Amino acid sequence: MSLAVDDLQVYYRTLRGDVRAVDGVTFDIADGEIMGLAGESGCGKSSLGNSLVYLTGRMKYVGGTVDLDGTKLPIWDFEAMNEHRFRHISVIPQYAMSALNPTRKIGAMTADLVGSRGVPYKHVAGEFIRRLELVGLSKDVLGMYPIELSGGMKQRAVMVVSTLLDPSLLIADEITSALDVSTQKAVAEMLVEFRDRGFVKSMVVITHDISILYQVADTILVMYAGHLVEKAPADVIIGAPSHPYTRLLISSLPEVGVRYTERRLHGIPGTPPPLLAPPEGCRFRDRCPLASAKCVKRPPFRELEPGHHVACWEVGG
Amino acid sequence: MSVPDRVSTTTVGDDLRIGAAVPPAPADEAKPVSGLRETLYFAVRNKKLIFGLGVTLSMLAIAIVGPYIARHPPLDYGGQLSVPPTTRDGYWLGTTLLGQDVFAQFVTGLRMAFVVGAIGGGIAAIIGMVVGFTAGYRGGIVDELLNMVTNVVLVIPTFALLLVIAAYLQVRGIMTEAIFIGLTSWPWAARAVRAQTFSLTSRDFVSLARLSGSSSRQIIFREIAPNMSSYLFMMFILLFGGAILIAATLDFIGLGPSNTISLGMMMQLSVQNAALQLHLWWWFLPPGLAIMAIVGSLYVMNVGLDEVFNPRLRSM
Amino acid sequence: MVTRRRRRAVGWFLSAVGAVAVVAVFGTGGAGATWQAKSYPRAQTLITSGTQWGNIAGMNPYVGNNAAGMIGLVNETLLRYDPLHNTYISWLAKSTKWSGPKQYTVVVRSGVKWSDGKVFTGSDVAFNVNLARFNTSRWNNLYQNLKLPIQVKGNTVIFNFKGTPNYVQWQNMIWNMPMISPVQGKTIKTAQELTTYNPHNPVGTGPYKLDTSGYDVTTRVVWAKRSHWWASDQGVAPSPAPQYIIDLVNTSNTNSLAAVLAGVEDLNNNYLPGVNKLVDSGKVHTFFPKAPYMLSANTAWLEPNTARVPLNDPVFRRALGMSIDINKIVTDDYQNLVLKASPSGLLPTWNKYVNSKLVAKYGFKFDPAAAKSMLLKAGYKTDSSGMIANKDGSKIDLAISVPQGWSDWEAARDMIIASAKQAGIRIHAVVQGYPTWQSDRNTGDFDLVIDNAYQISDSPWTYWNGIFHLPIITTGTGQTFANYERYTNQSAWNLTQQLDKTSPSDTTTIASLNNALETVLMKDVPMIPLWYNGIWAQMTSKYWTNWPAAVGARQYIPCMWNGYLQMTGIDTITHIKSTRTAAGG
Amino acid sequence: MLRYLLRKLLIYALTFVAAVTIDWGIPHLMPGNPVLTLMGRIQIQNPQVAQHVYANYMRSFNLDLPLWKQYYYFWVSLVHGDLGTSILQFPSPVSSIILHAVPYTLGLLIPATLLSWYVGNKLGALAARRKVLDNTLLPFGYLLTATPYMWLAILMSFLFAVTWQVLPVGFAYDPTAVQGWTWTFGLDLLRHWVLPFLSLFLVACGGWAIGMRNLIIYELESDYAHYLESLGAPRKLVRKYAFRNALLPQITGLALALGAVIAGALVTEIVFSYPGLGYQIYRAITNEDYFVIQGIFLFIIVGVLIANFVVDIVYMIVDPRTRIGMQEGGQA
Repeated sequence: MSLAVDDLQVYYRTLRGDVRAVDGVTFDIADGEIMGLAGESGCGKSSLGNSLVYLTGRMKYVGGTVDLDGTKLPIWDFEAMNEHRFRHISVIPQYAMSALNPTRKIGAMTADLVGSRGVPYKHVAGEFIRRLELVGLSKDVLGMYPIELSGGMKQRAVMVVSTLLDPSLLIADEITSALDVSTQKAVAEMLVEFRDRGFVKSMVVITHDISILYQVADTILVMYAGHLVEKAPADVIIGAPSHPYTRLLISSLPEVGVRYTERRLHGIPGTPPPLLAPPEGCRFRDRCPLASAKCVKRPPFRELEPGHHVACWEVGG
Repeated sequence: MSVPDRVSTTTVGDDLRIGAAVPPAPADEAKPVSGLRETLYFAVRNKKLIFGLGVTLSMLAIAIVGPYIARHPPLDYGGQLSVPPTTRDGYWLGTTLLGQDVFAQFVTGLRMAFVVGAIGGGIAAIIGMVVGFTAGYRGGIVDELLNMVTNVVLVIPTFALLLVIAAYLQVRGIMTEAIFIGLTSWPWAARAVRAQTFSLTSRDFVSLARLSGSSSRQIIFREIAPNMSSYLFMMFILLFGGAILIAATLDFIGLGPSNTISLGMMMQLSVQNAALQLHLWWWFLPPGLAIMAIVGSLYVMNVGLDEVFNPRLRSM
Repeated sequence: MVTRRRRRAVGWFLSAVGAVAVVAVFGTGGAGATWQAKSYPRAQTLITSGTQWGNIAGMNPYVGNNAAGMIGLVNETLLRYDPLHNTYISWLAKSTKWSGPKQYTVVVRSGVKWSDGKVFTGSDVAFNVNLARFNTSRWNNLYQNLKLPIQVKGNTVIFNFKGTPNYVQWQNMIWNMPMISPVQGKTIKTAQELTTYNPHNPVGTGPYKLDTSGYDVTTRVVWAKRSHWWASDQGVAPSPAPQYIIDLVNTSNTNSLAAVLAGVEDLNNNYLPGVNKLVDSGKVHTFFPKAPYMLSANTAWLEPNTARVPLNDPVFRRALGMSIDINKIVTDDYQNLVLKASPSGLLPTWNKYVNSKLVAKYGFKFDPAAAKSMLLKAGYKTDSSGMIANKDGSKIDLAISVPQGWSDWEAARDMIIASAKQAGIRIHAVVQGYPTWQSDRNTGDFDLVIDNAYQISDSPWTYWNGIFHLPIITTGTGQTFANYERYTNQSAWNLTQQLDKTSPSDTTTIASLNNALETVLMKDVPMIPLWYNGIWAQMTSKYWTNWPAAVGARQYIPCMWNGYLQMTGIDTITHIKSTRTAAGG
Repeated sequence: MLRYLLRKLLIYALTFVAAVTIDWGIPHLMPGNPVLTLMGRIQIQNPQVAQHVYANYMRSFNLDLPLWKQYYYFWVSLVHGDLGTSILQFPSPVSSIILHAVPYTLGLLIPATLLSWYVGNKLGALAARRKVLDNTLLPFGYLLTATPYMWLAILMSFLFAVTWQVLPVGFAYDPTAVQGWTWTFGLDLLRHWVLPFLSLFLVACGGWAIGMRNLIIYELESDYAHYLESLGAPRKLVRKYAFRNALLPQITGLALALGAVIAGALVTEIVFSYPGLGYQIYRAITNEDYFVIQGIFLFIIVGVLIANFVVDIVYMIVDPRTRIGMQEGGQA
């Protein structure tokens, strides 16, 4: 058991009250598991990802626990978290393109970084170069400034840097969205490669793009409006999703490789409920074809069959 | 430099870090209405902004009302000579060595300061933006050429040009001065805008707009300018203050308007007429204090606005 | 830690630059500096200011802006003139006289030596007068009238004239022409060289010589006392007490005033606004203990362009004159530091030429109402706004100009505009820098200017000449030195020339000529006398006392201005006493 | 790289020519005639003679030539370092006037500009670090930048020189000082230098501090800063990066400042009667001494251009972005 999240609640402080971006989320990630995290924008998937490493100024820890390899992560305490960041849990941010200090050579910057974490650069230098080469970057990159790299190269460099200390969990946030299909494929394969080589034990891959998840993810976790909807092995989610939302989600994919992006789901009338003071019960019920009276109560995220959890009254009796 | 291979519209929506003005909030939060509400919310709670705005507005009020309550025309030599501030016959700030009403001169000067600031700053801002956008967006030879023009304006000492103008216009008005300042004080603004545009141009969403075939003007005014709007506004404020300071300097060396009084001219005249040695402090203190108050509060206001427009700075 | 080191480096770099910069400032001091550490002994140093504006142009007596004090302290004149007692003082010349109807004889003092040790002789006088052969000399026109060569017999120099001598101008030249050393002056071979002549250290006969080590064109000229000076050796004048005289370049009136108050300057010859307050409070003193505080230097007048309508009409000019509230200018603008000008505008020192009967008859005083009715009676119309319009009904809006930045004149200008308005005369101000103001005045492109061209002198002729001089030059330079108002009155000009050519002994003719000219002036009002600019002089007694004063024996002119030392400015210097050391030097 | 440098040099050359041409044009655009000023000082009585002399001077100042010739000769004499002759201070050459004034001005400007830049940036960085400082230090910064140079000068002159009389009211050294490489004279110079320096230094310092503070705060919120933080990098490292990146724009600012501060120096020198370039310009402007104006402005133009060029080079060295950008042909 690599990661165990139990009833995690993380809200955004706003003027009109708390936005319940992550509202009582419970799930596990097994060692070596690559879990895809999917859902429309604003469904809270990025918030969930972030909350595991780095609570930004306006995110508020409300409740729940996060255990990594049996140790409890103090995610509410910025300073205390530093100990775990990078070493045990690391991230490839959405903004990987601009994540590197523009005025510092990549080698030097990495040296500063690991050095500041008490790891002498020379201990990791060799590995660093090897991994760069693994992702197709020559060692010259060390002597280059970010501006000298293309977007894809920067992204790969960031991948390598983020995983340099072999964290047990890596959060990859929308890392493919800025790339074209072929590059995406490559990046995706690298993620798997990283896992297989044990650079990271397990991963959370956050993306809109279910087709990408199909390529990399062992399991897929679907979120809707701050709630978990369904978690199951990738082929199950793609092939035989059981939650009505998941079904619509999958069916609304024209074909693999094309994204639905910002557009609200065509198939489904209505929009997700506002996350400040959201309605009790199932948050999908207004748009749900199967909605019934039961749905006013929040459906538990129960195990349908081993490895397949669903939050719906109507499925699997 | 290389533009990212291919871009999806998603990044535009999701990259919370494009443009300092976009608050890092969940998607459903980023609706314009709430955005505005939010800005206002922080605006009214930002001490710097409130303070700056307060001082500036009260100064403005004095500048508008003052001349009406002043009892004597600012240039008349009516009164007793060098009277310290008094309530008698309306010489609230006393009189000059030659018996002019300091209060009347002060409030008129304030008014002039605001006129110069608004017009001078405005013109400078417009020129600066046009030049900056074009240079920053087009780059290449256009950039170099505009840079050169900017440099020329930058290195030509302003007084030189004003001297010529001064020699020609035997009666110079405040407008002349304001326009002149506007035409000469835009270079730094142009450079700043250029730099900003430059960095924004390399952003994915601009590249995207480019790819999707929008014209340069569209890109500049739909993609770039909006993302800098707060920046541009703050730039204007700085130019406003700058214009006031420049005007004061020009007036002080006798290149100011000929048919009125300004804060700078008050300083010049007070110095020329030995106000320091005769300890006529009420003559040379007010104009400087006023300029300091206006420009200073503008700057403070500027930082306040910055914090309001740019949520990342609110933590500070 | 890279950055830490780099930042320290920056720190060092900056402080280094700073140091260099400071050294650079030392460096300027170093320009031709001595290596001794002492400073000029304040107690034996007279510090003056108020003459030199802007950098010191050098040591050429023939072009303005030469080092203040050079003429008088170094290069002396044959005679001096005391305007307060209207007497000539024999100086380098033991005697001068009109030895014949067309002959002038100068006998040079014996025992006078140049600072280079050579003896001062008659031929030196001839040399200097001969410099007037160059047309860039302001005395060239007098030279035209000389029979050449000038006769020199030892110490006696005889000048013979072709025609009737210009007695007045000649006499004026004699006490104004500086004697420069032929040894240095012989380099002057062309008219151009007369204006570019600039000796490194001028050789003179005077009590002081240039201290080149202290001379800094941007800041000051330092004159060091010579061990011997003929005048004190021969008992003609006391030996001046100051070992050094330092004249500071003027920067601003205010800082001069501050310097006076701080005891940095002993004598200041600037117009210092509001100085009357400081005199009344005893901080500084002036020639007169109370108003007008200052002696009068020249007449400030309003020049109407008599070539333009309506200023070509004497009635209008008179009305304009009556509409100016000069008293207000004197009391408010000048705080009584100046005197109101008499209707004839003749300086107080020329009072003896003023005929009170004429003044009573032709003079006018401030009366805007009378002025207006006078104009209407003369056929002027009024326009829609009730202001005076031309006889043909066309609008009148006169432009008045003073050099920009002359704040006292600017105030006076505004007061004139205001009071003229009461008489229905519309005037507006135009702003011009001095040179533009000057060339517009010279070329006649103006309506009204405030001006003061002619300094106090030994004859009202200089004053009349300035007003009536003919012909009017309309090309090129325009009027370069006189009659800017373009007043064409041949008979008046004839009278003026006649005055110039009247022997000083013929006092009755001189008196009648002056009366005639006064009459023309007051009747025809070619220009409007306003006030008498003062011989601005503020003195402090911190280091020096025994300053000139209105009462008592020391009625000298306390002024370093060019041309004033050979009046009685030099006597001021020879009579002051140190407050620190034993009286004298 | 070299290509880039050459191109820059070319641009600067063009800028120089353009600026100098405008500079040259100034006197010729002016009404009024400088030679008449000179005539006024020589006071020639005989009109005919006056005309003659007038013609002479017109010739010696080249004012009788057609414009294009005047322009041509201007460059010729410029190449020979001849800036013409002052009208007001005839016959002193303009170059000597400048040479006498330059050391004073540089002695004020260089320390004032560089030190204010250094100190200001330091303070700004401090302020960005601690909220306390941010609220105590910065307000003064705003007040200072908002203060007109001359007014601060007036104020200090009024307090220190006029009222308390602890420092001299003006001039570069005491009237009785004997110049030389001596401590007494050096200290004397310093005493006269303090007030003008301070009034320049303080105003500029405030500006730099504010600028630096805001820049750093921006940097601390940039992506790379967040990335480092999410990888647990300590505050120290992040600040270090932020400071260095924030410094870059300040370097450009420095070049611009050098151009702008001339105005500040001008009024400061006027208030303190400090015999530097600023005071000379002032005299020349108010007396329309064209050739001096021309010469001094030329001097300033060259100075500012050089400053800008140096900064361009420095920037190229310290900021990879510009360096890379330009290697790829400058368009980014």
